Parts: sequence; structure tokens; C-alpha cells
Amino acid sequence: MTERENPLPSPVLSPKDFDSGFDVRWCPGCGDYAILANLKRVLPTLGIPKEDFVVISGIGCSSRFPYYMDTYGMHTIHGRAPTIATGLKCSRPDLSVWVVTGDGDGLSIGGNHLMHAIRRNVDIKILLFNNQIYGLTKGQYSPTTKQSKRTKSSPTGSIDYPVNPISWALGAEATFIARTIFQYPDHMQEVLRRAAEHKGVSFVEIYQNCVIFNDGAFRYATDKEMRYDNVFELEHGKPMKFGRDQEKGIFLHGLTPKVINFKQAGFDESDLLHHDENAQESTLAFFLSRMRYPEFPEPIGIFRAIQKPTYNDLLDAQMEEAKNTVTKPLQEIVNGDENWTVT
Amino acid sequence: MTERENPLPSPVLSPKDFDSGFDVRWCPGCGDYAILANLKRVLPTLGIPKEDFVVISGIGCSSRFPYYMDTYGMHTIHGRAPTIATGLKCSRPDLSVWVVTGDGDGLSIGGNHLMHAIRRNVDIKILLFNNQIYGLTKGQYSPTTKQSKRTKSSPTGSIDYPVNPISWALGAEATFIARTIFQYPDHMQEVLRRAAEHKGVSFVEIYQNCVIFNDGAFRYATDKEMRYDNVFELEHGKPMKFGRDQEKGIFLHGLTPKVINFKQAGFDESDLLHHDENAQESTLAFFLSRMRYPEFPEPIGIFRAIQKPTYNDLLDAQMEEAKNTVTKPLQEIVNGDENWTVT
Amino acid sequence: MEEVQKLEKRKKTPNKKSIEELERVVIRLAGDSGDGMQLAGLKFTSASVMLGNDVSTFPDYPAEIRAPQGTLAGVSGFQIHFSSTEIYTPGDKLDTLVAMNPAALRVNIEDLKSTGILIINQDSFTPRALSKAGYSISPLDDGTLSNFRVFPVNITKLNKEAVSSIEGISSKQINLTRNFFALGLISWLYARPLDSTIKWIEKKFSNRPAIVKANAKTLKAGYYFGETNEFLSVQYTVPKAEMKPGLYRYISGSQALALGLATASQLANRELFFGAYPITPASDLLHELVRLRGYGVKTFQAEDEIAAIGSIIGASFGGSIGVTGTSGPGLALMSEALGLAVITELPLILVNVQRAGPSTGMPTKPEQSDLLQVLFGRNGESPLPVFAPQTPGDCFKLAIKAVRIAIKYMTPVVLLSDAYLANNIDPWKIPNLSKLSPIEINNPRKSSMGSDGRFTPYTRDENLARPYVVPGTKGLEHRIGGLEKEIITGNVSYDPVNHEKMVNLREQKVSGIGKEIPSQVVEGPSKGDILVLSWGSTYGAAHTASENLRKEGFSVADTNLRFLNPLPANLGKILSSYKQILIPELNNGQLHFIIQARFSIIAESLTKVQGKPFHVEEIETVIKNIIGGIEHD
Amino acid sequence: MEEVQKLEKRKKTPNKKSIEELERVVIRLAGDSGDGMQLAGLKFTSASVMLGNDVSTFPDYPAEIRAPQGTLAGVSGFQIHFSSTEIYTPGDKLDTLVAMNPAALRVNIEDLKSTGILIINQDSFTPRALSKAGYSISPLDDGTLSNFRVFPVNITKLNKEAVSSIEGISSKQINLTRNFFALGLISWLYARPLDSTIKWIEKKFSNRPAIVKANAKTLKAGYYFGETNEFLSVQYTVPKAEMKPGLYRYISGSQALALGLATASQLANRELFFGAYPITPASDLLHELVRLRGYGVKTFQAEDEIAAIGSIIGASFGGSIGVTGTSGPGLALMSEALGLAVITELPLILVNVQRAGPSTGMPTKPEQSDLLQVLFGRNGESPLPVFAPQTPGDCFKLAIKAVRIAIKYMTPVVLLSDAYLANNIDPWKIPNLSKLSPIEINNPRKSSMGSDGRFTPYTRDENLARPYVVPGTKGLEHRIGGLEKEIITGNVSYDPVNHEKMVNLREQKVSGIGKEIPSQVVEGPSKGDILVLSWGSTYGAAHTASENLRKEGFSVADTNLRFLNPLPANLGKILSSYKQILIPELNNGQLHFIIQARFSIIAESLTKVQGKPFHVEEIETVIKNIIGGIEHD
Ligand SMILES: Cc1ncc(C[n+]2csc(CCOP(=O)(O)OP(=O)(O)O)c2C)c(N)n1
Ligand SMILES: Cc1ncc(C[n+]2csc(CCOP(=O)(O)OP(=O)(O)O)c2C)c(N)n1
Ligand code: SF4
Ligand code: SF4
Ligand SMILES: [Mg+2]
Ligand SMILES: [Mg+2]
Repeated sequence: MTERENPLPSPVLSPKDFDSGFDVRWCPGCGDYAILANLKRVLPTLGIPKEDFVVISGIGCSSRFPYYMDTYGMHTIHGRAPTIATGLKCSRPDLSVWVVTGDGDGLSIGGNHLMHAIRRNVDIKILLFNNQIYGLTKGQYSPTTKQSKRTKSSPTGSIDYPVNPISWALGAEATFIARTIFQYPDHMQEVLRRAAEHKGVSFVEIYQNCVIFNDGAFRYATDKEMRYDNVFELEHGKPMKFGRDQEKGIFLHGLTPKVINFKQAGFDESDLLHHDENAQESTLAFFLSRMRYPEFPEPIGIFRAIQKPTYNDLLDAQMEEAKNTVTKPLQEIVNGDENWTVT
Repeated sequence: MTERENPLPSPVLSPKDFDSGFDVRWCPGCGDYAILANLKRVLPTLGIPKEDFVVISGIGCSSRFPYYMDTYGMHTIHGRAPTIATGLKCSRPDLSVWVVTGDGDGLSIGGNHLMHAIRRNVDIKILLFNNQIYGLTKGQYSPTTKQSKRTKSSPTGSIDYPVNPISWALGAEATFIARTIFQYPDHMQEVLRRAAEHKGVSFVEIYQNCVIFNDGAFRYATDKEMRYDNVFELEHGKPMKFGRDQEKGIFLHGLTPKVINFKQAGFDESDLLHHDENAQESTLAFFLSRMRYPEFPEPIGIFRAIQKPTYNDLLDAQMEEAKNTVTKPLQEIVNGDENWTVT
Repeated sequence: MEEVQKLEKRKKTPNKKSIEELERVVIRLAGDSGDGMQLAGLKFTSASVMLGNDVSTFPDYPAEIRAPQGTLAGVSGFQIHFSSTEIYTPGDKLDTLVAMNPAALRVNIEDLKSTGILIINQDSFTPRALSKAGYSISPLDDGTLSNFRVFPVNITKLNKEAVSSIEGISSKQINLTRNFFALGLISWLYARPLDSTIKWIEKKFSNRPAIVKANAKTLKAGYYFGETNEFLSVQYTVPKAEMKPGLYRYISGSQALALGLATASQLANRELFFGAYPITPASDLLHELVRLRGYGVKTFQAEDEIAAIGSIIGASFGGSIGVTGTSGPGLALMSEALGLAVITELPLILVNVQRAGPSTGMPTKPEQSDLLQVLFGRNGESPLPVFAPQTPGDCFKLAIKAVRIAIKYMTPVVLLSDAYLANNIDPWKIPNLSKLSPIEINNPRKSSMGSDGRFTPYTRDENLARPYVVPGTKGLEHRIGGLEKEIITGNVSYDPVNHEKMVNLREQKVSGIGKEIPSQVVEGPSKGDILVLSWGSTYGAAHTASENLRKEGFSVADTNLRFLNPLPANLGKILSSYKQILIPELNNGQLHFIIQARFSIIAESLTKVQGKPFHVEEIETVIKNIIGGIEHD
Repeated sequence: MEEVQKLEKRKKTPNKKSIEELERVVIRLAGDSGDGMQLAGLKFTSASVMLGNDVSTFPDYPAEIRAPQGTLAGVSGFQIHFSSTEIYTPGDKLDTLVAMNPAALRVNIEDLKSTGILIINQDSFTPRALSKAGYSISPLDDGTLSNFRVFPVNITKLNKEAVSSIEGISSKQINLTRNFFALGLISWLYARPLDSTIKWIEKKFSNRPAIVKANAKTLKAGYYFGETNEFLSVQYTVPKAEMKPGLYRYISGSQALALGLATASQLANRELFFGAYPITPASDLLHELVRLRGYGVKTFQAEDEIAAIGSIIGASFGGSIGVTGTSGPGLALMSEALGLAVITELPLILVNVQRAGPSTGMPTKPEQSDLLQVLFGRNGESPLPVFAPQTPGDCFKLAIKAVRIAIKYMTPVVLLSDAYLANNIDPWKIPNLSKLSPIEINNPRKSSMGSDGRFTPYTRDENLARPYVVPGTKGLEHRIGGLEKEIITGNVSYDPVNHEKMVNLREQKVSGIGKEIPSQVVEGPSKGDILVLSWGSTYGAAHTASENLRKEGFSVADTNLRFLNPLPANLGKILSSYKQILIPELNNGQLHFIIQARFSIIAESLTKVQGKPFHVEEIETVIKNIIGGIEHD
């Protein structure tokens, strides 16, 4: 259909191959740099030719992302990247389509499109750069900004209740959900790799620090001293534990989590809640998403990864089926069932 | 601020007082009639003067609703009713503001606004008439239509995965969530009353039958023979049981539900999962929302009802605070900090 | 089948009634929306077309899905104009009206010619039905119908008699066949054969033999009733029209658009990606296209119009032919994204099926009031070509043209249809697809590589179009977006002079499409008193009015704009050749505004904003008035 | 404080340098966006204004939040035009440029007059900084600056010396005070007193005494440097301007709009409800208004622009004054809901702060390219009034006027500002609020009750406005909506003739606003060779150009449209009084299009689409060319 060249064998790529040569224009110290660096590390390892990657973004600091990647890309309009990615992926299932969005772009103006792309399980990879602020428009609160935060548009404190992106994505029935943090390079690369490999929609929330308008929002999770008590990594089939000495564990208490220093209390690791990212029902993932700092340590990693046929595959199957049942050329369809000849 | 007359004492109202005198234009047999009748029964009992009710709707068969109620009302544009209701309620917290929307209006084009109104906990009452189809545009599938359903726009079956409105509203952090069914008049009236009384956003999903384009979608829940096995009523503090003889019960098995004929199996009612609509965390409500026909009986009633300050109250508190700190007239603000006189 | 043969025989044996030949006839079948008038109308149309008449139709149904039975709001009508000469509109006034109930009578009677034939289902004129229609006294009794030739028929009763003996027919089903009785009756009146309808019934209900029998039987019963009953004393015939030889079918605007788009996709050898959100009166395009999946048409029902246009921008970027269809409110929502398509210079087609506005307006009714919106309804200087088909058949042609231009010039193209054009059914001479020239893609050229070895996506060809390079093409990776871009490289640029150049390049590119647009052709004198300048679907009425007056000896020419942006190059010259320009349109003067702005002339505006197409007569009257004015000079 | 007194004394003791008086001066302070040039510019403006000069300013900052330091993209500039005569623009060419680094030099040098003064921070001209700015050789060395009077100063070093001894100042903080050194220097050059700036510093940093000290000290150091250093041999003064007596302040368009809206709210005695979604360059309106909550201004940050306008439609229905502010892309998204406001006839104000388009375009740059969009960017016939303020001060006036009209006529009103007007800072004669007349509400009248005892919300008064009845009003319950409504009752109606009447009523209502619009006043001859017809913020440049040419003896008049719809009633007559009409605008000819359409005349269009306001000179040149053309006739 298109002027593709033979995509195989793909050359071995390096992060540098993904350098677009554009000057990166984020503020010095912006958390976006780390995400860019990590994605550039992951993409070459996927065995996908460079020309098959497409990065689609909306508007926001984060959404400048495509310019800095030497792939195909589109910097579109505010909040609409998922719609463009959906159309692209449905028309070109052979491509690896990534969406880069922010907490404003993706959850404020673009919440509906994100939800519908997720619901349909379109095979696109969505990276939500969550800095809990509108960076590009210079510091208004966003749907993930903590209540009471003073910002340009809330000088006496925001009265909006923030949304929980993971719970929200679960409400939209995401098949792959993960969270990672801009200052966790290895973790992020692993999560991005898994997101890329998932067949279906991948929703990845990335905590990202805006040094200018919301500096330190994630200090609890990045600070060397604090992170052990405030963050724990989800691992499939493994017990949930954390703390500097991995001494604290998560217990299931009815439908609520309990944190106990299980070593002190004499419990065994096997008593702890174990993670099951493949659980068909999303209740476990939802339960985990409710654990938020400061009441609880926050889970990072893969909350959920289940298999369901993708929207684009289902669409292609219907196209195939339709093509297989075609018995006459288009001319005959144009001619219609009832026609007559004038001589 | 406005030309309100003294609202008290309010006369005793009857359903007939809410009759607008317009010809109702739904198809004969449409499930919307029942909802209209039930709401007309509930409103007069709330002790609110008739002129303080406002019904705001979007576009769809269901959204014709305001025309049939002799209250203030606005039939707005597709999907945007929550935004208009939000502005109205924030500017006029004294009014009782209702939103009537459909599965297309509210969850397709309007999903984002609905989510944000819910997230903010604006004190509005949202009724989602879910007939799992686009009625007004003559029968295309909606975001709640069952997969594989053949409709005008999916002649070989829809490939969209439907969204679960209750899970979705939980993902948006609703403080009041309920479900009822067009053919359950008493239940519906009770749910509507509770929704009206809730201080904060109320989200009510109402199963509604479209006789023309999706007839029988809820037969499993309305048919005299089938309903006992397919539906159960949530009651706060009560065990969850159902069946013609209330013989089947819901058990919590880790994070998944199990249905057991507990009478036969020798269990006691107290062994069953008990409902707690006030649970601060939404995990129980989420768990319940995952129970869907045909795998499980479907819970109806109030999934969740918790208290959080409303958006409009928080806004008014900030307004009050601001007014209290005002020390100089507007003229001085207009004059500014730095000015000079030319003589 | 023997029944049919019998019938055919009967037809050949001359009956006692007289036969009168007419040049052309306008009839309307009207009833409750549950009465099946649309179907009866379609079948009558088929039969007329098979007889060789030129035909134009106008279906008119209520806004409600099922308005309450018997009410004025629930009336559904189908108008058919059939003729032995070429015709261009469904006709103004009715020669015959069939009214299945009092509401149908009340809503439609004002359109019946005096001395016109009025066939009424007398059985439905019950006190209850009369009062629902707002009659306190039956119009059959109060003399108000005395201008017409009224024929009350007991259609309900006669139909019941015809059908009730058939085995397997429920009483509910019986009443559903009344429309076929009426169709039979009117078919006799205008000497239309029943065979095509019977064939259709047999096919449609092939697995429900009782229904086939019932419908066929009452159809014939209606026919025989007309033939044998005394009170209809004349049968009318309308001879064959002279039409260009070829294969014909009848087609609605929606169907023709869908087929045109599918054809364009084959001509370009690219998949068509149709992303849309349902909206009246554009949804039919989705319904038509989804059934063409076997021909490489992918359809996507989006969550809203913004997502719809977003999806096709994505698909276009991917190399498919992105198309969306919507109507006014949806178009408004697409404004922002349409601007993105303009600045990224991606090809796509937006079909806007206009309906009466503003806001939700009257969703089922036609209007031409989105012209200025499609031209100017975007932020910034955001030019794009706009085409408006004049007939259902022209929808096919312009759909292909739009795709051709979109790809050749790398631009979004808007097609302006309307509720009238979309639903109107006209005979159409079917084109031979193999005769259509292929649509070529603007592939990257060597010259598109910058000095740094990187691809420069904003290099332009002689048409100012940039190359169409899709993801997956090795070595030509590039990024596009909504920020202003540097000439040639497409990099983000805030340079003032670059911006001005880009604004002008985009403008020049669209103006340059002028060379693809045929010279505007005028019908009638090439100079004279008055030129009637219509656009899009008002063609039929405007042309007919002009032609009528030309026959009466007036100095009237007419021409119809199918290309609204850019305008045909010779338009200015044409406009200067007439004393007066009259611009009839279904809005408050939008083309008129454009013409005055572009040519600094004074033109006359004839507007109609009633959610209804023009009547020929309305235009004739105004032309005559204007000419009267000129002659007084 | 003693420092200040010392300084004052010094100022009074005549220094050895000569003093030269100028009529008016244009300077620009430019540096990296981290260099505090905006602040320095503002303080210089304050001082000038206090001195009694007329002032106009133009801030210009990068699109990026923090563009990489030292790059061309990171340059931030602040231009100040101060004068002893009335001025209307921030000036074309610069008399003096201060460039804090090589990038600032490179970006701004082309705007410096030849023989203009160029003050450079020599310390920043390191090889690295030069190469970041794209210089391979330092422009200080290659002779390219020889047209200018170049003064390289070691600002970094001198600032450090001034400040480093202060206790409690970190080395990072030291460099942040450089802008005050530069401000001190330029303040000496133009004899601006430092006291207002020092007062401001003291207030601003009242709890950080070290910072106060440092800033004040380096400010004075800069001043003394100018005074004592040999190489600046002349000090310039600009005498007081003659201005109307009164209380003055300086104000930006955004501030004036916010204050005007708050004032209107008090005049109407209704809460102002501002619902908006942040977008450059309109966000400042939200930031300003949120601080006016104490004055009955409720603000709501919506999830997007559709929700923003939705929220104010709801608030207006509730009786508040609904206002939103946005820019191009947001306006596009509001199109559909704006149509709802038109058909429901609810009052609201939409402020559109125009920026360069199409699509995302150049978000921080001004343009006037949304005029046709606000007029026509909605489906159906959807008329509404459009006003465009000409100056920051006029923003205040028109904000009140817009609210007054919106409520009196029950209509949405669009105010067209732009990025230039919003940020531009002008002196403003502060109005006395108690002199403004109250805004009255169109309460229901007896005549609004139908025969069935129900309220008829679409009864109209003499202005064709419907009554403004809000929920909570007993006995007047009613429903409104987006479907076409019946005249008077407001019930849903599909009646063709009713629709046409309603379309016309809405149109007439908006046209009727003409009587609220002052007669258009022309400056210059009331007939003559050429009329310069500008609109909105191009007023300053157009008027200055015309005035300049009038002084040179040309037959040029000028007038500026603040009311774009309806147009002033006497405009047609005015247009017919000149041989040529020149319409300068920051777009591709949108008002030109409208004027030709409305008056069927041929006008000249002068367009500039560079994301920059006009220079006076650009307009002068074109006027002269046209007049040249006329004289050749
Ligand atoms: C239609 C529209 N509305 C508003 C804007 C202005 N705008 C640009 S980015 C943005 C929010 C950015 O926030 P986020 O998505 O969190 O990105 P960040 O800058 O924080 O990375 C807004 C409101 C726009 N460009 N378009
Ligand atoms: C902007 C816009 N897009 C599309 C439509 C067409 N439209 C009207 S109602 C509707 C869907 C109605 O579905 P739902 O909300 O489920 O209501 P129901 O008719 O089923 O009660 C659509 C697509 C519209 N009116 N406006
Ligand atoms: S404003 Fe914040 S998010 Fe944007 S580039 Fe700067 S640091 Fe990053
Ligand atoms: S189409 Fe369906 S939802 Fe709409 S009125 Fe008819 S039955 Fe009700
Ligand atoms: Mg953000
Ligand atoms: Mg529905």
C-alpha cells in the first residue's frame, strides 16, 4: 500500500541514531531530559527498524518530545494525540506508535480521547509525563496537582481534587498499566521495554519533575533518604515489600492494604500480598493504585498486563473477512441492484 | 444577587406540578418514560421549591428530558451538559442542579466533562440513561454497547470493548455512585432520592430500554423469571444475597467475588460479604462494579456514598475568605500601586 | 408470478377509462412515520425510472425517531417528480397528494395545486385522529378542500379485506401493508407497472412467504381498485424522457459520495480511512461506507468529531486517504484540528452535510449556511479548497476530484453537501470506472534532501505541494506539527519573515488549485440582463427557473458554482457581462458576501432560510422582479 | 534611604557632561531570558511615567519557558518609547539598545538606528557565548557595528564589585543583580530618577535585606558609572508630555480587561463568573482575575475550552456575568458552544487574545487573524457583536461596554484583543468608577406571560432582547436549548417560516446594536486622497503614520474601528469621501474582505503577517505610494 522498503534485516541501532539534531529546548534540570534519554536507550533494543517508529504528542513541554527523536513524529494539538495515534495505528498496524502526553494534555483537555484509546485497546504506547502542573503555560494547576497547592491560577490554593491516573486508566479498562519515575533509569527502561512489548494499549505514568513550576513534587520518591520508605517495586509473583532493609510488607486486610514490619512481627514473606500483573480482573491493580504517599508507599512498576485482542487486529480481521466475501468488482457495486439502460 | 423571591415556606408539590405541558416525543414503549415518571415523583418530596430545580441535558433521546419537566432547564449541546451544570452550580449553589445524559452523550463525546465534574465533586446530580445505543441518531453502537453487537455502524458486529460506567466513575473518584433499572420504580425512586440528598456529585447509571434500536438489552434484569438470578440489591451494612429465595450469597475470595448457594452450603448470612457504601476507599465499590452479567449477578443500588467538601462549597469558602480580606474599594485597585497625577 | 402476468394482460386490454398524457407530474405520499411512506415512494420512483422517466425525489421525515402516532410532528412524506423532459428538482407544487391520515393532510395540503388530486384514507379520519391533527371539524366536511379533486378511499378497510385471509398474517401485520395498497392505487393512476416492486418484495421477504403474499396482494388490490372503481375516471401517463444513452440507476447524495470515495481509493491505490462520529444528516455516509469494507474502506466510529478528524489526520500521515463526514455542530468541533491539517499540509477530505442552524437548529433540514464557516472558521490564516456538488450524481464526481486535489496538493479539502442533496434521489448515468484516470502520489524527490543529509519535508513541487512521505520509509524520518515551520526544512520557526512567507505559500498553493478547476460555463446568453449565480444543491431550482424564463423570452443566464474556493478563474469576467447578478442561496447571503468581497460588485441576494430547498417559482418571481426593475431604468 | 538622598543631591549638582533635550526616545533592553530584562524595562517605564513622559512599551519574550541560556531562542527584550508628545506605539527603530549578551545583540541589532547607542555587556562576549549566538568572529572586532555608537561595559565585573562585599549574598545571587546595574546606567543616560525603583526593591524584598542592599547598590553603581565614566559624554532628557490632567497609572491590556470586567460586574451588581482554560497569551486574564475574587469575581479553571465556555453559559443562565478568555485554538474549540449562546440568547463575553496562526502557529506572537473566525466560525447563521479595543486603556472601556451590550441585548459578545495589546504597557488616565452608569438587567415584564399562563421566554423588548429570567424565580420556570425555537414561546419548532423569522430576528437584534455604537470619527480631513482604516490594536501605528504624513502636508485621514460587528452606521458615508481606502491589518486582509463585501468598494489592503505589530514607517511608505499613484491619475 505504501512505499515501504523491505524492512529486514534491521541494522543494529544505538541511542545516537535516534538523535534528531534539534536543540533540546526544555529548561535546564527539567525531568523530561531523563525520559528522553531512557527512551532513546530502549527503542534500539526492540528490533524494530527506526523508520517504523512514530511518536505523536499533543501540546505541552512534554509534547515537544517528538522533535528530539529521529523517528517519524507529529507534534499535534492540545489533548488530541491519542486520536491521531489511533487513526495512524489502525491504518498502519505495522508501525510502532507512541504517544507522549502530559498531565494537562492527557488528563485535562485530552482525558476523553485517552480513555477511549485505552478502552478500545488500540496497540499504542502512551507515556504520560506527570509533573502535576501545566509547564508550558507557565504554572497553572493540572488535574493531578495536589489539592491546596498555590499556583498561578490558584493563588490561595487549588480546590480541585486530583485524579489518580492509574485508577483512572483502570476505570477505562487498560490492559497494560505501569508507573515509573524520571530518576529511576533502569526501572524506567524496563517499564518502557515492557510497554513496547505489550500487544495492546500500554499506559505508563512517569513522575517527572518540573524544576520551574513544581520543583520537588516527587522528592519523597527520588530523595535518597526518603525513597525506600515511600516507594516499592511491583514484581510479578513476588511479595510486596519495601523499606531500606526490605523489612516492611503489604498485607491484604479485607479489601484494604496494611503495612507491617513483617520481619519484626515475625511474618514470613509468603504471608505478604503477592503481585499478579496478569490477574484478569482489575481489582488488585485498583487496590494497588489506591496506595498513595504519604499514607502508603507507592507501588511502581507494572500494575497490570493482560492479553485481549487489540482494536486494530479486530478491525483488520473484519476487513479481511469483508474482502474475502467480496464477489464482484466495485463497478458492479456502483452499478447497484436496480439499474436500467437507456439506448 | 438575583431576583429570587423568598423561597419559604414551599408549597406541597405533586408530580403533576412538574408537568411542562409539552408533548412527550419518545417512541411508544421507550424506557425513558418510566424515568420521567419516577423523577416527577421524587422531586416534590425533597422539600425544594420547584423554581429551584434546574435540569441540564446534552443531546440524545434522553436529553429531551428537560422539555418535559416544568422546572428551569436547558437542552444544550452534545456531551457538554456537565460543563454547563458546573458553571451554573458554582455560580448558584442555592439551586438543585440535575444533569440528564445518555451513554453516548455522557460517555462518548462527553466523557471528559463528566469525569471532571465527578472528580471535582461539584454538587450536581448526574443521571446517565444507559440504553447501550445511540437512539437519536438511529442506532449506532455506543461506548456501552456489548462487543459483537450488530448495529447500523457495525453491520458485522462492534469491535469496541464497552466501558463499565460504574468502574469508570470510580476511576474518576465519584463520591456517590448508584445503579438502577427503568423497570424498578420503587428502587429507582429510592436511588434518586438518595442521589438528591447526597451533598456532592451523584452519579446514577439507569438501565434504560431502547425499544427501537436495542430492544431487550436488559431483559436479563427486568424479566420476571430472570431478574432474581441476575440482579441483587446493595443495602448498606447488609449481606449480599440474591436468588428467588435469597439463597445465593457473595463471598470475598481474596480480591475476587464468589457466588455460593450459602443456604445449601450451610453458611450463615454473616459469612457473606456485607456492603459498606461509606467505605472511604473505593476498592469495595470497584470490586462490586466488576460483577457483570452473565458471569455474576449485577449489583444495583448505592455502590458508594462518602462525604467530601464539594467543589462549589470550597469555591465559596475561598470567595468568602477573599471578600473578608478586602480592605479597599475597587476604585483603589483600579488606581493601582503606582500612579501619578497630571495637573 | 402468474398474478403479475395476469396483471400485465389486464393492462393491455384497454379499460373503459380515458388516458391522458402529461409532460411531468409531481406527487407526494404522506402518512404517519410508521406508515411506510418512504418505502412506497422509493418503489414508485423505481417503477418510474424503469419506465424511462427522468425523476427527482425528496424524502421528508420527522426529526423524532418515533414521534407520537398521528401527530403533526410524526408526518413523513416522500415527493416524486417524474417527467418526460429533463428535470432538476423534486418539483414545487403537487399534482397529487396521498394523505394516509388527517395529520398528513394538514401538513401537506398547502403544497397541493388547486384542482390537484387528493387521495385520502378515509378510514383514518376518526374523531380522535382529527383532533390529534388539530382539526375540530373534519376537513372532508367543512368545504375547505373544495379547490381539490378529493377522493376519499377506505384504504384501511380495503387493505384488510385484501390481506386478512392470508395464512400466517397477524392483525398487527395487516395494517403494515396499507402503504402497498396506496402504492398500487397511485401506480394505476399514473400507469406504473408493478413488476419491479413485486420482485423487490419477493427478494426482501424471501424467508417470510406470508408477508410476500400480503404485500403483493394488497399492492395489486390497490391497482385493481383504481382500475375498476368508477370515481377515478382518468389514467395519466408520462412518456419516456430523452436521456443520454447509458446504464442508469437512481442514487442519493450519500450513496454517491460513498461510492465516489471508494472509487477514489481504488484510483489512488490507497486504503480509504473513514473516521466519523454519527450526526444527522451525515451518518448515512458512515452506514454506506462500512458496507464497502471489502473494497478497502476502513471505517472507524470515533468518540466525537474531534477524535474523528484526529483519526483521519493520523491515517493520512500513515498514507491512507483520510475522510470524515459530519454536519454543522460537528464541523464546529473539527475547526481546530482542520487547522492542524492545513499547517501540516496533509491530504484529507471533510464532507460537511449542511443542516439548518445555528447550534442544534433543525437537524434533519437542509440549509447552505456553513459556507463561511468552512472558509473562515479556523484561527489564523488557514486556507483550504471547498467544493460543493450540485446533484447526487455530482457527489460521485466531486468526491473523486476532492481526493485527487487533496493528494496532489497535499491539502485538506472540504466538500459541502446538505441534507437535501444527501437524501434526494436522482437517476444517475453510471460511469465506467475503468475510464477514470488514476490518482498519483507525490512521492519524495531527490531534491527533498537537505544539505545535512536530512529529509526536508517542506520542499515544494511546481504546485507548491510538499512530498507525501509516510512512516516506514527508510531514511526519510521527519517530524511535522502545528507550530509554524521553516520553509523547506519544516523545522519549528519563529522567524517573522519566514512566517509571512509560509502564510503566503499556503495561500498561493490553494489559489493555485484554480488551474484544476474547469472554466465556469454559463447556460443561456453570454451577456444580458441577469445572471443567476447559484452554488451546490440549489442548482436544480435555479437552473429550472432560468430555463423557464428563457423560454418565456427573458434575458436570463444561469451558472452554478461547484468550486467555492478557489473560485473559477473566469468568474470575474462572467459577472461583468450581466446587468444584474442574482445569488439565490439557502442561507442569509453567504456566497453573496463572498462575491461582493472578491469582486467589489453589487449583487442581488435571494435568501431562503426555512430548512427547505427553493421552489422554482420563488426564483422565477424574483428574477422577473429584478428584470422589471432593470427595464424601468 | 540616605543613599537615595545622596543620589538626589548628586543629580542636582550639575555634572560636567552636556545635557541634550530630546522629544522622544526609543530604547530596548535585551538579554537572556534569565537576565531580568522585563523587570528592568518595567522599572525604567515607571520612572519615565513618573517624570511625566508619555510612554508605550513592548515586551518580547521567548516562546520557551527557559530556552537554553545564551541562545538566540532565549533572548528576551523590553522596548520603551518615552516622549514629551503624545505617542501611540512602542516605536519603530531604537535610539539605544542594551545587549547583555551576544545572542541579544544578534537578535536585536537590526532594529537599532544607525548612529544609535549600543551598550554591551562586554564580559559576556566570551568565545563560547559568541559561538552559541552563531558568531564566528566577535562583532565587536569585525567592524560590523561601525554604524553605531558602541559602548562596551564590563557589566558583569562591575556588578560583582558593587555587590560581592554585601553580607549574605551568594555568588549565584550576585549575577542576578546585573540587570539593575544596566538599569542604573541607562537611567543615568536618560536622566531617570532611581527613587521609585529603590522603593519598589525595598517593598518587594522587604524580608531579604541583603537582596535589597545588593539591588539598590548595583543600581546606583550603574548610575554613577554613567555619570562618572568618561565615554558617555552626553546625558539626554525628555521633557514632560502634555497630558490631560488626572490620575494616571500604567497598565497592560490584560490588566485593563480584568479591571474593566470587575468594574462591569459592580455596575451590574452581578457576580462575574470567569471560566477559562489556560492558553498563551490569554492566561494572564485568569491570573489577574483570580486576584479580584474579593470583588465578586469567581474564577473557574476548566478542563478545556469547551468546558470553559460551557461553564459560563451555565453561570449566565444562573444570572452571573459569564466571561471567558482564550486564544485562537481555544476559540476554535468554543465555536459550537458559542452557537448555543447565540440561539439561547444568553449574555456572555468571550475575550479572544489573538496570536499568530494557523493551528498552534507562534503562540506568543500577535496577529489579527481571527476576525473572520469570530464573525463566521459557527454553523448556521449565528450573528454576534464583535468589538476590538485599540489600546490597553480602551480594553477597560470596551470590557464594560461589552457587558452592557451583552446584558441589554441578551447576546454573547466577542472582544478581540491580541498578544500585543495584552502585554503592551501604556499610561492610562484612571476613570472615576462612580461616574460610570449602572448596567441594568432586562427583567421579565408582564407581557412575557403566554395565554396559557406560562412564561414565554422569547418575548422581545424594543431592542429585540428577551427577558433575563434566572432559575429560582418563582412561576417563570422555562426551558431553553439549541433546537430552533418558536417565536415568543421559545418552544421547539420545526416550522419553516418560524425558522426564517427567528434567523432574521437574531440578525436584526445584532444589527440593532448599531444604535449603541458611537459614530465613527475621522482624524484629519473629512474628505481627501486617502483614508487609513485600521482596527483594534493597529490604531497606534496607523494613526501615527497618518498624523506624520498630515504634518508633511499629505491629504490623509485615519480612523480606527473598535466595533467590527455591527459596523458604525456612518462608516459607508465616510468611506465614500476618500479617493482611496487603505486597510492595514496584521493578517492577510480580513477587514479588507469585510469592507469590500459590505460596501462593494475597492479598497487597498496592507497586510503584515509576521507575528509583529506594524512599524509606523511601513504604513507611511504605503500611504505615500498610494498617494503617488493617485496623483499620477
Ligand atoms: C486548545 C488549546 N488550549 C490551551 C492550550 C495551552 N496549553 C498548552 S500546553 C498546556 C498544558 C500543558 O500541561 P501538560 O500537558 O501537563 O504539559 P507540561 O507542559 O506540564 O509538560 C496548555 C494549557 C493550547 N495549546 N491549546
Ligand atoms: C456535536 C454533535 N455530534 C453529534 C451529534 C449527533 N448526536 C445526537 S444524539 C447522539 C447520540 C445519542 O446517544 P445517547 O447519548 O446514548 O442518547 P440516546 O439517544 O440513546 O438517549 C449523537 C451522536 C450532535 N447532535 N452533535
Ligand atoms: S517548565 Fe517545567 S516541564 Fe517545562 S521545560 Fe521547564 S522544567 Fe520542564
Ligand atoms: S429511539 Fe430508543 S431511546 Fe430514542 S425514544 Fe425511541 S425507544 Fe427511546
Ligand atoms: Mg504537566
Ligand atoms: Mg443511548
